Amino acid sequence: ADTIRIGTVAPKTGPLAGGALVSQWPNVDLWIQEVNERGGLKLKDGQKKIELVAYDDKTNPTEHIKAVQRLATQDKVDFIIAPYGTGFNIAAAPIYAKYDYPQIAVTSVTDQIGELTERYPSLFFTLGSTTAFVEGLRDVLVKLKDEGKINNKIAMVNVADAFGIELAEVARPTFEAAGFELVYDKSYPLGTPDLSPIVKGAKATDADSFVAWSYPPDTFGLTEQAVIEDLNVKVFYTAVATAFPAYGGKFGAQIENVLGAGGVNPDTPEMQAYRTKHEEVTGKAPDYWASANTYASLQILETAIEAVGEVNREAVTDYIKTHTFDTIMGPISFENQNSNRFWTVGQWQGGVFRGVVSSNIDGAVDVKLKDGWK
Amino acid sequence: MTAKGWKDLVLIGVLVLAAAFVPLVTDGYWLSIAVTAMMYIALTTAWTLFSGPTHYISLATGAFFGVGGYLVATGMSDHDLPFWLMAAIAPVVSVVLAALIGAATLRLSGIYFVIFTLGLAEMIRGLVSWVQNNFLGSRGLYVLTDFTEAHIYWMLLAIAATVYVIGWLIDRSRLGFAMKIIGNDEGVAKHLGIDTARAKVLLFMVTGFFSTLVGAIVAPRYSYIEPNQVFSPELSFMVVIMALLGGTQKLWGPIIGVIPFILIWETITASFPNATTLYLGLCFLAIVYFLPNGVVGLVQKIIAKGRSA
Amino acid sequence: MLTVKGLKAAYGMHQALAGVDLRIALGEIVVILGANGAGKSTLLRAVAGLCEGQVSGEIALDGLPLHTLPPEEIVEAGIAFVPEGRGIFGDLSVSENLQLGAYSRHARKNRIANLERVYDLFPKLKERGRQIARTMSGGEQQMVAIGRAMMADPKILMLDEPSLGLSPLLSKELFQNLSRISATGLGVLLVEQNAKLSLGISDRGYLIENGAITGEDRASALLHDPAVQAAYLGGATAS
Amino acid sequence: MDILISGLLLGGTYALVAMGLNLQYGVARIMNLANGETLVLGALAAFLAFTAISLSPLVTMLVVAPLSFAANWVAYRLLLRPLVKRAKSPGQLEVDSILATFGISFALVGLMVSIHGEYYTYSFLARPIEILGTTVAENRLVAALVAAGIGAALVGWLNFTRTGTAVRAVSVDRQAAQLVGINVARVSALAFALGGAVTATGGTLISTFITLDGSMGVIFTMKALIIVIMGGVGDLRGSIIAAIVLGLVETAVASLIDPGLTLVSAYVIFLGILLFRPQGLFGKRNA
Amino acid sequence: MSTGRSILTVDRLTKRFGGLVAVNDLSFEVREHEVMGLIGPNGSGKTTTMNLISGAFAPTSGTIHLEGRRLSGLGAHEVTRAGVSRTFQLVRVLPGLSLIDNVIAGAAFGHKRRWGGPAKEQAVRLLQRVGLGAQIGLPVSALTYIDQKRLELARALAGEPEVLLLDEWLAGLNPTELQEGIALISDLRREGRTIILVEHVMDAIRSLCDRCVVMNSGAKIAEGTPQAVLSDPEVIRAYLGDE
Ligand SMILES: Nc1ncnc2c1ncn2[C@@H]1O[C@H](COP(=O)(O)OP(=O)(O)OP(=O)(O)O)[C@@H](O)[C@H]1O
Ligand SMILES: Nc1ncnc2c1ncn2[C@@H]1O[C@H](COP(=O)(O)OP(=O)(O)OP(=O)(O)O)[C@@H](O)[C@H]1O
Ligand SMILES: [Mg+2]
Ligand SMILES: [Mg+2]
Repeated sequence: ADTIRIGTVAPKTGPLAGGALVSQWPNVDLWIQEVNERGGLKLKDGQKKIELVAYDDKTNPTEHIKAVQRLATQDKVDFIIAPYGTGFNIAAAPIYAKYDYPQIAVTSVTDQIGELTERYPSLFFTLGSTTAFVEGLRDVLVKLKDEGKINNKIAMVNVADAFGIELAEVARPTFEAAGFELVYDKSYPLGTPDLSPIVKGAKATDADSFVAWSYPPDTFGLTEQAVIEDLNVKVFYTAVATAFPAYGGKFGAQIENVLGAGGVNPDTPEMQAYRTKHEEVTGKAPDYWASANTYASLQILETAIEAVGEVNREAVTDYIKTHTFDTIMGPISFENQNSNRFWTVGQWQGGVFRGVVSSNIDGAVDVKLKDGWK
Repeated sequence: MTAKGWKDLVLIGVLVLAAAFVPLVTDGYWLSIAVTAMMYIALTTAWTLFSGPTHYISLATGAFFGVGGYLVATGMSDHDLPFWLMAAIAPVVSVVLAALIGAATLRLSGIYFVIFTLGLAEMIRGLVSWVQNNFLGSRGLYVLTDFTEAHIYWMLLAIAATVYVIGWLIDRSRLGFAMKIIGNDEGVAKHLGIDTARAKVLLFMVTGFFSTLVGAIVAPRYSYIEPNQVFSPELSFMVVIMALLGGTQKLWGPIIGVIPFILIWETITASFPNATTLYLGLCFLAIVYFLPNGVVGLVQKIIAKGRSA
Repeated sequence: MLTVKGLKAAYGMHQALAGVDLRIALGEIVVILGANGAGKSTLLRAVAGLCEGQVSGEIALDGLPLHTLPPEEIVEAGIAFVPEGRGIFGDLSVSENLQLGAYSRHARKNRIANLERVYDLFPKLKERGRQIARTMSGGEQQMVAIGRAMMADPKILMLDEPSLGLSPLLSKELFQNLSRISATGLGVLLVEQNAKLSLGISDRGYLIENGAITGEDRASALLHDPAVQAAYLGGATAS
Repeated sequence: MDILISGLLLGGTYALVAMGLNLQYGVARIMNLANGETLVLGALAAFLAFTAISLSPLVTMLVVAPLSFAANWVAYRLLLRPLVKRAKSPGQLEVDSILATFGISFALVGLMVSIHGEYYTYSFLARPIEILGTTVAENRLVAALVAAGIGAALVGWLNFTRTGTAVRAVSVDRQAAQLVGINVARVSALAFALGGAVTATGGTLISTFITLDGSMGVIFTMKALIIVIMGGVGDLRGSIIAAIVLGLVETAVASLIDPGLTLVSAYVIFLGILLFRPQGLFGKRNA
Repeated sequence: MSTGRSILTVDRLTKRFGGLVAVNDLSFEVREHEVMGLIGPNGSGKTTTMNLISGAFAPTSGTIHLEGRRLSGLGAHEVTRAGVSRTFQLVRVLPGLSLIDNVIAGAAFGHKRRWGGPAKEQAVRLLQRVGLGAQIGLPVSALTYIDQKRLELARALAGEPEVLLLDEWLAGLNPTELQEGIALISDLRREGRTIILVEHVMDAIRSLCDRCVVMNSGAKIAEGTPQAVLSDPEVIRAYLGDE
């Protein structure tokens, strides 16, 4: 064949679609367009353009499994881009493993990395573990506390769904061990229409830090409520979607110094080039976190395929395990199928969401205190 | 009627036997479709046990299914309990739950019952997540087992067959007859000496038991359980739609509703990856307008035509 | 004057009415007698525009053709119908039922007077104005139904077995009231099993069999017709 | 005080969600599972108009309402009326309308996702305002006020106008309504269309303070169903009161007990009400 | 004829609906093998009394006993099992079931239970008995009004009740059918059934009843043989109207 077929399954509808349409789909499109513009992937028997086979899993695991099976056994695609979301990556892992597809999971944060990579020899993680995620924030807080800039009280809330419960559960002992006191610690159900009681509750405490393990709709909601209630904390952290351009678009200058999950170093030439190209091709800016990771994961896949030079999935998997890759995020390599180069905490500074805590990536900026919501 | 009944049962027996060979001839895509279909067959048949004769459209499937998946997941990942133990406990929990709900909702009729059951899944999800968040704690609900798709398929097939046989037995029993009368006129049923409350609760419990069992068996397939997904209202609706599509007056209605549904669904998903949902919607509409009596109606019409020709 | 010409109605293959002709003048009471299943209800429903079957033929009220009109226009034109089973708003109160009876445009003008008339006829409805109609006894519901039809200020009032379930006293009263109503210039078309009482107040009667009119005469003549006595008055007076 | 005011505002939001469905289900007898999508469609319109040409959602609302009215009228006449005609029993209609509107809801989700798949989020009147010592968001206040306005207008219309009376009559008993000279088909279409207009209006307002996306309709459909049932099918006052009760209870639980229990408490209230009044607060037994 | 022992005892029965007293301190007895007529103006509480006996409603106060067993307070299904069957003022057949199944429904859960073969045989017998022998194969929806009433009666008989409640079973019949209906009920009486009959058809009351209880506004205003009560001036005033 003169093309190489690459498959992907991710949500276009359902609860996770909003996120996937920011972080996942545009990068897939961007990458394929770039590779094909270049003439395709360079293999031993010549350059091959990528033909994409994409399905919508509707954010439904049953659908997802079926669609991946379809890619593997019906469409018989040559490679598959990893799914969007922790649950989907884990649910699909047995299929990737069975047919030897390398699975470079991006939007997947779990504390079971060890067990999972042992079970599934072609599964790679790039975004770090739940614990690393929490510890990143802890480090920020500890630093500020030690500098005497904030008190040792935290108001913490979480969305009562898998991800939120998990993070809160890890955060409780982690924060306490670091000498913090959780003066407010509540959960709220997914899809809560009015978050004002929560913000009011947090405001009633004397905590200097507000931490929300939140999902996209409530990240927007909590921030808006905080503006309205004038929640006067020095550290304001919301999790998923804080790094979305739409977050900056909605709140403008009000969110200066808001902390959130993820981050990038936007100043490297590679990253600047990527962001420009992303806007040019997809018509919108990438987010300041998973977009870059997603794109980097595709670069890894691309490099490994070209290096192997043929559609030999096992060889590609082995290549990924043993090599270091040049990506827009800098060099990435895997140790026990897990990359330890990722950002955990970022902060809006001057209209850009910059990484403030990373694991092994340079370019972190200093954390600043939140100073009102003007 | 009895001879015909036995014929149905034998036919189903043959089908089950044939179905058992599916994983031997295919794995991969068609098997995963078969697993999905088998899951829905089990769920819709269980649904029909209760909702077919009573005409109560129950949207509680999601609640029971969720309890199954969720209990297995917490048991396994937070308390290191074995899968089989949890798969055995979960349905029992649901039976108790169904008895409570049944007792509480007896006075509700029609749409009030429908919406109540719809709310139920949400309520249980809310309660369960809250309890876990505040008292149990969880570092993620993983259901990592060595089951393959084929194992899950066979287990679901066994459940589906069991549900069918139970349904067949109930159909022939006085309980089944009582349910038919209740479906016709509940007030009359009482005056004929039927303890309508008991009959309804009993059947609701059976439905709950099997829906939960399916949830428990399917959990390893998802590997990672999110309450939001297992307690999904969409699942409840899907089951209703497939059952209605098949026709609820015959026990085998759901089976012949599910299979074409899944196939159409799959064809659309594969052919229109960018607008799957849109085309699925249009397809539902077409079905409603062109198949007014469900697939069973269509089949019966064809049979009738065949006979008269 | 209501005139019906060549009215046919069929439910699928089943011909329920096979070309019926009849007329009712204003101020006249006409009764239709017939066995069960003869097509009496079908006839009334067809006139009211509510028959589920396939209907053909001509119906006109004072020259205005009705068979082309939808049911609400037929009410507007001045036909009120009390069906078998009464058709009241079971979940509304008695007075709401009566108010809704006067929904059609022309009826709203005479609402107050008509309400007086109904309360005169059925004082109980006034007492029980706030009771939910469904909880009334069988006979009381019948009163609501008739009262509501009268609120529509009709030219022709059609009643399908109105005495069903009424006590002897109330049946008598009802029939007396019907003559009083018709005396105010209303045409009354009545379907009844109680042939004796209904012929007693009627001006004319039709006999219907298998969907066709088989006889028509003055009520007094029918009352003494031996064939009619055998079929419709037969045993009822004996025993 | 805090709780009372926040609760009332939330109740206003819920009323916006539920009033339309009550008209559609109570009167036209269509259990519209696409109700939530209608709402999200309103939100999408507000979002697009705001981000593209900075149009105030309050203006968009005035455009959306008649459009939605027209679209729902057409949908009723073309898609649902045939089902009503064909149905031999109320049960059959219920089944058919569940299937059909489920299909419509899928189609609408597909449509919306193809227009804009990401979150609909923007800032409009996201400013604090003090009422009686409580800080609330202006956008929520506006939504609640509009809800109150719509609710009052609808209740007045239903009770004091001829058409409104006809609508109520149809909701109680279609056959009886026909007997008194009401054009049931027209009134049903009217109620369905009006319900759609109210729902879409609600969507434009809600989008000012809740972040939505194309797939979120089902959440609103469910809330709306719960509220309609709690208040009693076919009685708008019931829905409004149920919405307020729900708003107050959720806010009280979130503030005084635990925000994690709001959802649970909402259903406990729902259950409790149904146990004592199986037909809902204002429901008629046979509806 | 009316010398049998008393089988059903209604004692000081009262039923209130909100402010309305539908049945007011009503007492009477029904003797074995008799047909007792329950008559009275519309809204006088006859159907309500039937509903109280059959367990559809619980009484506000007062008791009902069947052969010494207390019925008041039991659910409708328990009352039926104890031996009371009824028909409804507005017919309620089971449209989704065949004629035979409609009758079996009465046998399967009733006072004397039958199931399977015997129930079926009995159903056929009863259908013939009430005059539906020729219609056995038809769907219920094809039955005329009178035939539906017949079906309801067969269903009520299938459980072999001790006491049968007939609420305006004869209403809406034309004279010929009325004759058939009356004949059917007198057959039942001859068999030794105990029946409570609510009717507005005086011919039926006269020819069928051994005794009558007359109600007005929820209370008993007269009791005795049909001839006696129907000539009672109070009954004439409230119920019959002067001839
Ligand atoms: N909706 C319907 N569908 C099919 N057949 C019908 C329908 N309504 C009536 N019929 C049939 O049409 C015929 C005439 O019925 P109709 O109700 O007009 O008789 P009727 O004279 O009013 O009898 P009754 O005295 O029992 O009320 C009957 O054979 C009946 O079974
Ligand atoms: N569920 C109820 N709620 C309120 N009032 C009721 C209810 N059921 C009956 N009633 C009232 O109780 C009284 C007695 O009604 P019932 O039905 O027993 O009368 P009845 O003697 O059977 O009359 P009919 O001969 O007209 O059938 C009536 O005034 C009726 O309105
Ligand atoms: Mg008739
Ligand atoms: Mg009565």
